[in-house]
Amino acid sequence: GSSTKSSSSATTPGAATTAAGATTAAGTTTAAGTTTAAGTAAAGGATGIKSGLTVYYIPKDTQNPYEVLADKGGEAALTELGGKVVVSSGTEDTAAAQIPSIQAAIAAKANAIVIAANDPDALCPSIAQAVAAGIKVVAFDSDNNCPDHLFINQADTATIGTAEVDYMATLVNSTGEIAILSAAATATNQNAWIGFMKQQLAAKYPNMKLVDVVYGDDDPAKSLTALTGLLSAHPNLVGIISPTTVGISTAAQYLSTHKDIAAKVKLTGLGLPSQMKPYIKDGTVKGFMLWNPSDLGYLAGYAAANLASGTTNLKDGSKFTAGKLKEYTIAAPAGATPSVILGPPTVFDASNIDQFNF
Amino acid sequence: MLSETTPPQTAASGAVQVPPTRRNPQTNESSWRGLLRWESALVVALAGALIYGHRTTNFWNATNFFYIGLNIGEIAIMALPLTLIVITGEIDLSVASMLGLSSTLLGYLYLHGWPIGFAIVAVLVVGAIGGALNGVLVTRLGLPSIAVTIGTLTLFRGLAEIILGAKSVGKFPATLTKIGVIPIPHTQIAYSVGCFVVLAIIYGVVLHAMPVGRSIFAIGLQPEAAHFSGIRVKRIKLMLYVLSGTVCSFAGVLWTMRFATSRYDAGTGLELNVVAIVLFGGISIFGGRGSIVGVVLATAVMACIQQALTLRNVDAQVRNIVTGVLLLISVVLPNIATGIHRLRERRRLRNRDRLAHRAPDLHQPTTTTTEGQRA
Amino acid sequence: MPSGADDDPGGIDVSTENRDEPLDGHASAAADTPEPLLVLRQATKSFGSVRALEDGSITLYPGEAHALLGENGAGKSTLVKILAGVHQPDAGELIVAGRTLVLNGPAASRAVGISVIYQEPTLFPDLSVAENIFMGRQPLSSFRRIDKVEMRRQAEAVFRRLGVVLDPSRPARGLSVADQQIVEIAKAISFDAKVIVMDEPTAALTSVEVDRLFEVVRALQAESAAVLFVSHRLEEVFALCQRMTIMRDGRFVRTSLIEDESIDSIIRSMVGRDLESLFPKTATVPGDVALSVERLTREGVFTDVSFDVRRGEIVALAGLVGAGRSEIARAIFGIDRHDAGTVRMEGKPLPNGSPLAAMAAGIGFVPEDRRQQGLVMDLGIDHNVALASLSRLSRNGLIHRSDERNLAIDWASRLQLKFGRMKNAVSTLSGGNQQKVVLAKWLARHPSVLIIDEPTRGIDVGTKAEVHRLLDQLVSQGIAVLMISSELPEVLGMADRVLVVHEGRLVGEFARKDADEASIMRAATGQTVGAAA
Amino acid sequence: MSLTVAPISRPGGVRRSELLLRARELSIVLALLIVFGFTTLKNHEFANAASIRQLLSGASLVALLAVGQTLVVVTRNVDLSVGSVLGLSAYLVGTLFRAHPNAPIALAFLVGIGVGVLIGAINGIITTVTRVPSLVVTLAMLYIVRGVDAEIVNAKQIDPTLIPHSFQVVGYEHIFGIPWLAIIVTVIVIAVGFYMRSFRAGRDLYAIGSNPDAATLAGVPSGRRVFTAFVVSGGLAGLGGALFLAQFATVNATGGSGYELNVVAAVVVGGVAIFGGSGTVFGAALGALLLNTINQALVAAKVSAFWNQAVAGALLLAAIAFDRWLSLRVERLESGRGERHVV
Ligand SMILES: Nc1ncnc2c1ncn2[C@@H]1O[C@H](COP(=O)(O)OP(=O)(O)OP(=O)(O)O)[C@@H](O)[C@H]1O
Ligand SMILES: Nc1ncnc2c1ncn2[C@@H]1O[C@H](COP(=O)(O)OP(=O)(O)OP(=O)(O)O)[C@@H](O)[C@H]1O
Ligand SMILES: [Mg+2]
Ligand SMILES: [Mg+2]
Repeated sequence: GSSTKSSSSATTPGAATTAAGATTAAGTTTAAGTTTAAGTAAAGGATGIKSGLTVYYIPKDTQNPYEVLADKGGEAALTELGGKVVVSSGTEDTAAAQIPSIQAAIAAKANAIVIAANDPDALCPSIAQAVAAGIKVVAFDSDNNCPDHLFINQADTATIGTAEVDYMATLVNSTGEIAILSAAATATNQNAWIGFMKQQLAAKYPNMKLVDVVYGDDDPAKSLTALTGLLSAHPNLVGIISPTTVGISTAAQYLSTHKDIAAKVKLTGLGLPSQMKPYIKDGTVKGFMLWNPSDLGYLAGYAAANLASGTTNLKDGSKFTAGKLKEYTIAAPAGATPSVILGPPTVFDASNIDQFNF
Repeated sequence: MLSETTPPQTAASGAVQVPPTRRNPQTNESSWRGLLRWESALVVALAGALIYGHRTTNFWNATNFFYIGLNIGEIAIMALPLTLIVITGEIDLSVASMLGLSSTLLGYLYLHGWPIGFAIVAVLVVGAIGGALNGVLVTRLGLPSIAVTIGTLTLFRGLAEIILGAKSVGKFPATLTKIGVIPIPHTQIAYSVGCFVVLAIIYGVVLHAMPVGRSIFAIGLQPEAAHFSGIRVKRIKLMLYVLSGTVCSFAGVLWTMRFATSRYDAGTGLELNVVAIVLFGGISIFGGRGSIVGVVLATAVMACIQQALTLRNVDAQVRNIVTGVLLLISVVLPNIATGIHRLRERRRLRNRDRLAHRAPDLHQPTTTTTEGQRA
Repeated sequence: MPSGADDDPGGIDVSTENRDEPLDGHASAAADTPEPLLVLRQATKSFGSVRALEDGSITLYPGEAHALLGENGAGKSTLVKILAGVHQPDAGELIVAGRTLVLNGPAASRAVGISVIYQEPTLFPDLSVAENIFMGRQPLSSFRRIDKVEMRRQAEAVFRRLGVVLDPSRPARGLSVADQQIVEIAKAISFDAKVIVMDEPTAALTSVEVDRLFEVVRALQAESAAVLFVSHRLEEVFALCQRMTIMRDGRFVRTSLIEDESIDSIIRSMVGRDLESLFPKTATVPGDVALSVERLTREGVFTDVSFDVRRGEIVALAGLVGAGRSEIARAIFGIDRHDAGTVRMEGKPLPNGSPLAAMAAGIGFVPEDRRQQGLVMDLGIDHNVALASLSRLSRNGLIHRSDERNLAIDWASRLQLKFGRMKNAVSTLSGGNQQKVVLAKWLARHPSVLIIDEPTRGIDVGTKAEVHRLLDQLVSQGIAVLMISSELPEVLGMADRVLVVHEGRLVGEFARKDADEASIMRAATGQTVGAAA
Repeated sequence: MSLTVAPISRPGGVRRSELLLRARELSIVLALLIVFGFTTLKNHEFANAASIRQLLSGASLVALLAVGQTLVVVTRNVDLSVGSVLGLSAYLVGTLFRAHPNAPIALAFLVGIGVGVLIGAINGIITTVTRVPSLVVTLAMLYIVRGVDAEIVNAKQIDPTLIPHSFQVVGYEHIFGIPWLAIIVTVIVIAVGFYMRSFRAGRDLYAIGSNPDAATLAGVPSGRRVFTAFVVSGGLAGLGGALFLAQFATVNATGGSGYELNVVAAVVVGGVAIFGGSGTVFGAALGALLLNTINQALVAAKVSAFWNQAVAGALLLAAIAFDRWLSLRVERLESGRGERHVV
């Protein structure tokens, strides 16, 4: 697809995929790697968890480093619980490419599915079938609008939005034109965050003006075009927030090579430490945010296992312990998707960047 | 000169007189015999795919076949009109964009309170118009279809993007969205597959048993001769493009139903899969050769292999390779014989040369010759 | 002969890399005891079932102009293409300057000093005229760069030599057939070849240009090159050549000195029997007007053409290649639109540019080029015969296969078609039989008017007579036939009336009795303005 | 003997037709100026050095691939595998640096080009020997190469940290205000353009595309030339991969996917006849520049990004329609007897 999937949770749902034709004739390419628990029930962690559980991890696509980290987390969790993880998805992050994986899970009578939906609605029919087949469904990374599932929220959507604006404010001392370099125009989570950013700006920063939102489709080339267009369109830009790893890394790369612009324009957003390290080091970027993707996968794994073992449920306030991450409480306000929040996002800057390797 | 006494392929070649993609290089009856041979090859391939599937857990059961159908449905449907277009020697790369456009439009109209029924009709009409645009540009202005449809590929997708932008429309009436996910009652056949089968039969009859079908083959083989026989070449091509547009937007409706949502990027990139299936089905890219049966078989083979590989948790990447290799084999195999024959011919000449004490410069004819013909 | 020997290797070793400096046959000119420059012995060539060449033999001596004569389809062009390296003979040997060799490509042929003018122009529409002439042999300057100025200069020089004005830097696209032919000739003489083969080079030339060409040929002879001259125009042959070789049905008949021959003797051995038996025209009484053409005009192609064709008569359109006869026919049938005038069938005007309407009105059209226009070469015989009658052959929308087969079988037997199986692609048939299939396709529609363009082009003698007999039957059944032919004997033999086209205008009309070769030619070349129709 | 009008040269007509042909490139330049001028009016920043530099380097990659594509298209073929090739070569160059962090830059480029040449050769062999239409062959290669790429990449990616600065410099540095990328590509465009104009092998390509049969009769080694065209196209795509890496310093399994259509679009907009015989690499490069300029103009002119595709598509159609019109005009001018049967 035209969108380069080195992206984080920012990965575009059903990112515009051009005729590169990475999908196969079935329109659905699906990959899978299997890891069986080293020690089975013996290693069994939490109490009451059935052993030998099979959990299907269905990331947005199999080429997404961020997702791979999350899957690894999940494998770690299930290994502790004596179950196994099957990772299965496409090379494109389109809903169409994920459906066969859901079907495969149903066919394989999996106990649970942990899915990062490429499209909030498109997967619901298939997910409904899975639920009907008695499979517990856990959503992570980006949520879907389907009923009967638990959403593992990497960090409270509002928090991310506001936190990024606040951070930008500190960089530009709350004044000047800022812009957003997003992934695809259709990215649900992106748009959700941007929504909160706008609220926060309106509420707290009268002197900061959001002048433009441009889309790089998580493709370095497109992101760069969008970015440069942005720069020439808004000469007095002082800050760019890019809540997607492709966007922020491309922007950082450009700024680090155009010091004159870097001097005027501050950059922050969501990024992978591994990618951003050099720009933190050379001062192009002062700081950015993310959460630990493998923890996300790990938590999702425990949640799935507990749901599948009936040791917890989707009711508001029901609890479960997630191994090294201690105990979580499910929040299910009426009408909203039951969810747990991993925790506040980590801010990475010169002080701590070296401690992270994802 | 050449054009008078020899067919251009011959002209280009010092060695053998065989047009490329001729299924059976040795005899000229190829067009029929060779084709049959190709379809039987596909049957074998299908058997292989099924056996492979059979040795895969959870493959050989009704639900799975329902799934297989579900996943391939829209692509299969779009392959049918494209088949006819390719047989006339043209091509339509805008199919997937048309699918996206109609899905988008359907969502948009529904969002703006149109009754779904009307919305669908409107979408089909737009599909026809889009197809007509392709058709007019190709037949009336005489532009090369590959360039035109690359243009409309971008244009249609762009229009879709303008219509819905970032939005994605869901919440379609459940009665309809069910169609996308449940089989036809008392069967394990997806509705889209049902439509495909019906359409395939219609197309099969039209192409192989009706005068217009015969005309389509004639056009693909020799447009000028067709014209001289009173066949309305342009009219028929235009018709086919309109048909393609309509059918693709219908596929778009099904797609929307299956995903219960409509977005501008629906089905992006599928055009290559559709083309791949058509070519794999034994349709000559130069037109004039192929059959609906072949395309139907090719669809089945692709679908089964893909699903089996999925169930077997084979890497997604491998699946691309499989598609590519299948495609390549499907066109290279029939031509290998030709290639070898030509090489042998050349070697023969070279030897005769040695006797004649001179190392000449050997020319291999260019592949472009007949591509030119279709130009 | 030493002198001949020592310049041969030069030529023999030339490979395409330096094919632009071909060996010169000059030295051998000095040799008084001439040694054959080129010998082709018993070459045979068949295409599928068509035996194009049974025994192609010819010997060329330095400094001679040698005519190659034979009917359409006698195998002349095939022989030419063997010398050109386009076709490889199935058997037989080729000796150039004492060396047996195999020409496995045009370049190889050129490398040994053979240059060929093909029967029809082979140009690159997108490239400039100069480049068309020098393709693959462009003059080079430093670093093997193409020297455009020099190329232009040389091109102009060649044109001057031919006495024509043509801008070398214009693209070849849009050149008239005549100009295309000129470029072909320029191509052939642009490097001093030892053997120059010309396959009907004069077909589209004006008399002035022809004279110039002859001068050039004589000049080449003086440089002791050999010229092989293929032409249907015997007077040209007598004007230019010293020796001649006659072919019939792909076979070598004889080689002789021009002075030992007369037109009759040549024709007799070309045709293998007396002309009369070739054209079995029985007199018929023309009925009422079937097709009438009124002031038909197509801008720049033909102007103000009016004539009638009556039931039971054969009207021939005579004229030179490029005169626009085919265009007139195409316009009548509706392939091309016409800009002015009307076409009437039984008095009813036909819509402009609609073959379907013309067919519905009862016109059948056997086009000039059967391989491109007449037949779908890769479809079976039955499908081709049925192609124009599909609607009649289908019951409630579906083609009725058995009807289709029967139709084809029926006509195949009526026309004594020689074929393997009905399903065989027509490309496997001989030229003549292909032509019969085209005829069958139209006769199956029982047309009241049959337009037939070049009915016997590339058809061998036997079949040719059959076709003529067939035409005769048709008219006796009251069908009106409009025939276009570049072969005067055919025109004279078959036509009840001859209309002569010159540069898109009707310049003369001759009744069968007072139509003769000389007068028609004069009209065709615009020398007299006959009673314009 | 015949009376077809004695050939007369029409210098006037000729000059006009030649002008019309030139008009192809001119019209693109014109379009460029219009887009540029219009956008600058709306937003003066669009004309500043940095922005212009970005216009150039932004178009460079597609322009580079368009050069190779032109060679192929001129011979009546097409190469759809360029996008995948670019991706693969970019990643392999990256892995080279991962393995040997201080590998010489030259080697990096060689690796990139080598990968491309290899795949180009495969395309060329299959197309010329089996005479399978290149559209199909390269479509298949598009899948295969992309798949192989993904297999190799296997969810890893090349990070900027791995790319030596000296290499990245090529991606963004500029001398006299002109980006290196643009310079490299321009040099290649001029070189190839010159070769296509003034060398026999170059002219052969046009001959093959213009009339394959005549080409064979003229002794043009068609097979060899077509093969070479594919090799060059592949090689340039490979080089493009290296430059891609230099420019973005990061690449993963999907790098360069979708380029093929942009490239073909650029070539078509650039006035290269899709059925061969005519068109220049200059036109193709200009086409690439025009498309990129339009994309950036839309952003700079604050037109919603949603319009990009539609505009590009419409432009593409306009371009080919214009071409058609142009060639018809030329034919009219040149033809003594009006329009001949146009295939
Ligand atoms: N490539 C081919 N395939 C099949 N038949 C062919 C081919 N080329 C020539 N023939 C047949 O071979 C016979 C000789 O053809 P050829 O062109 O040599 O005749 P010709 O003497 O040149 O006739 P003309 O005077 O009309 O040019 C004809 O019957 C022709 O139809
Ligand atoms: N001066 C010219 N300019 C452009 N095209 C020409 C010219 N002369 C002839 N042609 C074309 O060359 C072809 C052969 O000429 P045409 O068929 O019109 O004449 P004809 O009398 O039918 O000769 P033929 O014996 O070839 O049938 C036709 O397509 C005609 O349009
Ligand atoms: Mg001949
Ligand atoms: Mg004619």
